[in-house]
Amino acid sequence: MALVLNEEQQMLKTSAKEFLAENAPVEALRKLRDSKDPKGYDPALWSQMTELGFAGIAIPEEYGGMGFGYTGLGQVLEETGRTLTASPLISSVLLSATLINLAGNEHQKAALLPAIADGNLLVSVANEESNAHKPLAAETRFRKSSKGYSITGTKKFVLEGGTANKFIVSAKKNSKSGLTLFVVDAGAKGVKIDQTPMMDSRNIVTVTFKSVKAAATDILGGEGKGAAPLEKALDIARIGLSAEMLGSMMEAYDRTIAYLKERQQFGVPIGVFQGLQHRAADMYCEIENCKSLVIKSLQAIDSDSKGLAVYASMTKAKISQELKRVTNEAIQMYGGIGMTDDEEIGFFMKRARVAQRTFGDSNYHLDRFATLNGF
Amino acid sequence: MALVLNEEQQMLKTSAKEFLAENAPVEALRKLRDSKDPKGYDPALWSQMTELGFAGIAIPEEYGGMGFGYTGLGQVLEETGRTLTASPLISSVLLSATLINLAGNEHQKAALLPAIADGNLLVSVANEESNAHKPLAAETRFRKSSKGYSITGTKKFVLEGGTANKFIVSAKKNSKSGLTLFVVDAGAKGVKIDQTPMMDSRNIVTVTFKSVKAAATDILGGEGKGAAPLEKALDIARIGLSAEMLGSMMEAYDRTIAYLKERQQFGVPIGVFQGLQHRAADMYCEIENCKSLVIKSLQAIDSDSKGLAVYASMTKAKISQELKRVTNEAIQMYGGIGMTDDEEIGFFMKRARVAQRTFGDSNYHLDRFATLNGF
Amino acid sequence: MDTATATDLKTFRAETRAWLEANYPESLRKPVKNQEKEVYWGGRNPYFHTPDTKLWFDRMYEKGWAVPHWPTEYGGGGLSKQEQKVLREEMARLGCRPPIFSFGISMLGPALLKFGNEHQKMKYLNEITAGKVWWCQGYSEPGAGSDLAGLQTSAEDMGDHYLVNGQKVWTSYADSADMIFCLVRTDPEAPKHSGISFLLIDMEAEGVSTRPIKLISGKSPFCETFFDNVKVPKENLVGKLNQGWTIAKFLLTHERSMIGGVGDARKEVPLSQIAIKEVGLDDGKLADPVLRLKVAQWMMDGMSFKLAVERILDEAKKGQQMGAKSSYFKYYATELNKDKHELMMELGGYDALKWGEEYEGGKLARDMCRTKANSIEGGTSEVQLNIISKRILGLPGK
Amino acid sequence: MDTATATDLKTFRAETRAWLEANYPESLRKPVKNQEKEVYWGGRNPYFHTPDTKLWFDRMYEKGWAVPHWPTEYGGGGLSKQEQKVLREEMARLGCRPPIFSFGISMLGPALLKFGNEHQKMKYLNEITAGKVWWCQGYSEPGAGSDLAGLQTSAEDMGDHYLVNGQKVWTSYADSADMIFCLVRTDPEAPKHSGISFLLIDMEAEGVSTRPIKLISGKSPFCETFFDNVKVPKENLVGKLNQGWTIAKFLLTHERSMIGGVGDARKEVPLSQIAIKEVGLDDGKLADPVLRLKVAQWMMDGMSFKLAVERILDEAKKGQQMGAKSSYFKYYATELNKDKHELMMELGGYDALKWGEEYEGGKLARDMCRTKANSIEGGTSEVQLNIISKRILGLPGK
Repeated sequence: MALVLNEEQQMLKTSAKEFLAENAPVEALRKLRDSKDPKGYDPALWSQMTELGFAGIAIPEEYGGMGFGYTGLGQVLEETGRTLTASPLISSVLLSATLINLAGNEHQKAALLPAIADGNLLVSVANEESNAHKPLAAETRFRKSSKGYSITGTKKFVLEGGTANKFIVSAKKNSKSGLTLFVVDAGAKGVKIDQTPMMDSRNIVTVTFKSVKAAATDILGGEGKGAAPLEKALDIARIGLSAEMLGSMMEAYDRTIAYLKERQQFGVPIGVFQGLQHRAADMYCEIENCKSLVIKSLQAIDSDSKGLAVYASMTKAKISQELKRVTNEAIQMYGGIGMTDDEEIGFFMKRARVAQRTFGDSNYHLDRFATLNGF
Repeated sequence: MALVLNEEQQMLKTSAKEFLAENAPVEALRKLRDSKDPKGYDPALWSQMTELGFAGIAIPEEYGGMGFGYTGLGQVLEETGRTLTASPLISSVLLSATLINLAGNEHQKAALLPAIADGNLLVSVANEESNAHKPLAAETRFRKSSKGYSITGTKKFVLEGGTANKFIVSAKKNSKSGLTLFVVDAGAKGVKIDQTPMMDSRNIVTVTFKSVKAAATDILGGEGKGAAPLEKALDIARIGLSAEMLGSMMEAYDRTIAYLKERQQFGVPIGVFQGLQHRAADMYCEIENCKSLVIKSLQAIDSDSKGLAVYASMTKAKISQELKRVTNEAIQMYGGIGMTDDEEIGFFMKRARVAQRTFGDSNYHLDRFATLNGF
Repeated sequence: MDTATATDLKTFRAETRAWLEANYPESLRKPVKNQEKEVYWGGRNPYFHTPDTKLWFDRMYEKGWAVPHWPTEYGGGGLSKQEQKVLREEMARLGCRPPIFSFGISMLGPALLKFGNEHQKMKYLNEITAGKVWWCQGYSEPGAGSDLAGLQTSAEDMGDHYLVNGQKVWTSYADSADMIFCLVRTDPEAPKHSGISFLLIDMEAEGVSTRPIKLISGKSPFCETFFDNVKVPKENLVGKLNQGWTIAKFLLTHERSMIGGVGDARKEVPLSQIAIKEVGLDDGKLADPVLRLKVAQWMMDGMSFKLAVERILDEAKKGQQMGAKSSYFKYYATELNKDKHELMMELGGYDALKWGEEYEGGKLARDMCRTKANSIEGGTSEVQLNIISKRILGLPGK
Repeated sequence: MDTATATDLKTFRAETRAWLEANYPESLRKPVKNQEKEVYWGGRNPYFHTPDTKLWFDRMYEKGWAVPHWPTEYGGGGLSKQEQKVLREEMARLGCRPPIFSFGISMLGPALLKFGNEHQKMKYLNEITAGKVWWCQGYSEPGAGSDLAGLQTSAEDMGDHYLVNGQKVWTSYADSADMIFCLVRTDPEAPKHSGISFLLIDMEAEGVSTRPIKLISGKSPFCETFFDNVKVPKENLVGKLNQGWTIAKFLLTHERSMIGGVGDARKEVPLSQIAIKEVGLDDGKLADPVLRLKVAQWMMDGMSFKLAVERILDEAKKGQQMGAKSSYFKYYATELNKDKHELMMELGGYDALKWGEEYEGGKLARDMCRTKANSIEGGTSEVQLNIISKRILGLPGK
């Protein structure tokens, strides 16, 4: 497949770009942060976004979505990366809806996906437990009795967890059994949410499940059969998040290049200095590489490529490395002004650090890439 | 201890510098190479060097040496690195004499060390067997009978092996037993030497031992007890070789800086370009770091520091990394001229690649450094 | 070599130890939690965290040890280098806190000692040693970052006074300080390095105002400082008119080696220990194989730099010139520190992303953000590399 | 879009396949071992490795396919882009060797087609397609490396001829070539880019001599070429007088994308396979943990670059300008290739340090040495970064 957007995807990108530039510039994130609103996103904005169909792009038409696929969703995510727009897109649409679509039965899909697509239902995956990304290492346990299931455990780093209506919780029967995924109401008895502010001002929480009840019909994909769909959904989410990160990277880079042309030192714009030029030019090359990884990987999702895991790890690893570099270079090249909170460039670095780590950082994925390649 | 040379060491360094500049400039290595002399060094030069006492610097006075220690020997090695002087200093003096001094009994030391110190006896350690550095993984086996020992196996990457009078061969009785070190005559029956040209034009060979006879008195350090002294001797050799590499690094760097001032492009010396300046300045910093590692590590040998292994791995790893970088940058900054055989800078890169790998490359030592530090 | 004999020094050490034991307040014999609050900063409106903080400062001042290395006529201790070293060692032995922290001591003092007139030295140095005035520094301006000499704040000669107009930025604690030492342009016609003077300005003077700067890491001690038709007495000029650049360069080199943070790393917990604690071992190796190698590489780089500083200081003792090596220290130390904080973030996992409380220090994410300024303040990394290129390597300029 | 319809192309493909099957000699249906020897290079003293090498060239030339993309009046095949693609695919299918390798085709031809007069095109292009003349390139000079426009070789107008004096360097195969296309200075007074012309010189002319250059990797096809009062007919000027720089820039951009070696990586054995073979696995992971990560990182970088080339070519098909992106390709591809050869050395262990025979290729150490020139020849990496800075990023010059 040619590594270019089709017209539909291009239109989606353009409309997202225009909408977000108008309605959710970086300044909006600053206001959100300064208001200390624990939601971490703006519901009014979210409802505008869902009206434009953003929440349903990758959800099949039969379940109320647009069925445009992940390459389309990736374009919207990339644009939200440019504006650092906080929204439930990553947690509810990219990860949770994907997981439901992969693992859910007909009834579950029909019940949940249309509500996610129209933006009213927010679902969040509660999976991580340790301080590092270990997607299949749940210590959360469930017990099964004649009355149903009872889940106990603590989940960390639950994205948009403070505003989710439902959680998809991973748990095991015992240390040797496979992963089981339960859909649980956020308001269910025994669910407790702890929120601390994060450096990107988003809403990421710890959720404790204490003997939370669930029925057999709440299981996604069958008892002990959650690992495969979860890994695949995570790979898709890694790629989608990489699209967002690519947007941030390009925006931080573009702003830096503009600054190099504008900022005067020693009587000349600092962009004349070859020491800075060569670093900027080398970053240009890596950004071109990253763009290609993202579009190829998005297409790999839509074409159901067998290489999905390799693409996901390669993309997430390299995007994380380069986003770190670009945001750090941005602050260094901005100099003292880049250090001030008044200047927006710092927001990109802060979001970058969280995104780098979400769904596995570059260390994790470099190692995984080698393993997937058999060495 | 202050990280500076004492007067004795400083004098040794100055005299080595003057002698080598006069008698063994890089041009001498070119002649040696072009003559295709398989010895890989100049015996006449070696005898001048031994007359100056270079071969006995680190050998105790009681065994005919000067007893100046390794910090002293390191200064001479550093200067041979500047001139790329090929000689048996590394193999016979730095590694073999050290190993004999560490593992030998009184009789062996008295018999061998004075002859090494006066330069007439050349000893080489035949230890490596696989393609990578695995110092304790000998597959060479010995059998023991009433008539003595019989050694069979093949040793790779034996430094200066083509001209050695004796080998120190490592062998095991069986796969579970400890390493035993034998001193064997190079002319003994069953010893076969294969030499292929190496990229640094030195004499590094494969030696096959086929049922080579040895007596109990030829064992250094007792049967099965060779590993500890071998590892320590190797650590000392890693540091000594790092001193040589430091000399090469500084010389390649100095020449490059001089070239940046001299070479005109676009009507100015290329050293005005900030892109090159910043790379040159960053290398300056790393070279300062490397200098400190070398002197500290040499002093660690002389003070019998417990941290010897950590110092050795840290020094060999970092010197190998930086020497690679400096020699590569040298050629890039010289441009087309650096690519020609007429220009001497390429000789530094070729010697660097061999030295980088000798006694373990940066990959090996970075890993070992982590292991030695318990993680 | 100082002239004190070994015996004299031994006596001095014994006396010092005894005096400190007797005079260092019991209540201060515990670690400092908040440097900014618990240490005395001096000033017209002094703040002492506890009565013992005041007691400790008063005793040290009386002894001449508030600033032990300055001459006694300026309220200093007049100690020899060897005696200073003994005092430092004995204070460290007992864990003594510094009696005062002051930019007057570390930054203004050296300039006054070298360039000030006798009147200025008597007045200002004595005020500083007595802890009576809090000084801040006014160099940078919004338009001029690395190009310090491009500064625009003007001091116009009005006959009996200078009239100062302009804006400074990155003036630490300007909102608490009593006085500011400033670079101002006194000759707008001269080539830019030649028209600058070094001026002392009272922060209470009419027309001086400040505004705090919030950083990406949160609140900060930095301010913007504005001068709007501020009258400054002519006697407040330090050194000759238009000689300010010479004084500034002298102080910048001084400052650079301080920001380099040389030697700070010694007391720290090895990064490998933090890594083991945070990430854990798997079969004896750090559970994350990529982080393992990054940590190992950082430790090697860090140890080699630490040894380089040690070596170069040893060489300096033997008489070799340090010269522009302070630029190497500043560059390498700050880059190392930034890398270290990035690594700490990687080791710290999800928890490291928490944004904690402002102004406390010690929070990983905020600290990491703050370290980004290391390679900007006190001369950017790029400026240091330029200095190394030109002054150490002798590479040609344009 | 070319005008050929799908049906036409289908017919063309069938005919091409049949023709190649019938005409490609059996004896050549095996891999090339030594490209330099086994492929025909053309020239006044032609060398054919085997009779079938000649047969293959003759058949292809007769068919017009020695240079299928040139117009038929110059001995080319006059094929449309789509037909060229079909021919390439069908040749690849059968493993056909190129009938001829010639700098005349790849480097001089494009310049003549764009800037040559009709006489020059008729004469030289027809000679090239017929394999009658071996051309080499004379751009670089010892004094001018990256500063190509600083060249000094002069061509003085003597009325009926030019008198050429000077020295060229890096002229590949100058010792075998019949003709050289050169940049020469025709106006020493003009600004340096404006006084240069593009001249064709016969290597057999009196006063031309060559000397081979030995590289750090061993023997090489490069020579120094000397011009000592060489008379050159005025009709050998290509384009207008003093227009040489325009022609050179046109050709350099062309050359850059070739040296970038775009696409070469596709056929290669993955580095991980080489790593596994050379270093071995330990518990499923490469036995050297540091190399493991270096190999993984290189593969990621390499794959991302391969995809970037693919994407940018796809975009170009949709009409987006490639522009200065050839500088990115050249820069990144050559840096990747150097890194790869360093990694191959690391993977290859002690054996990789062997120096093997000269001029054979395939020896790790010599190949590694040779790759060091990748980032120098055809415009250094620094020059490419400058071009990206200025022409893509729009950063200001001095």
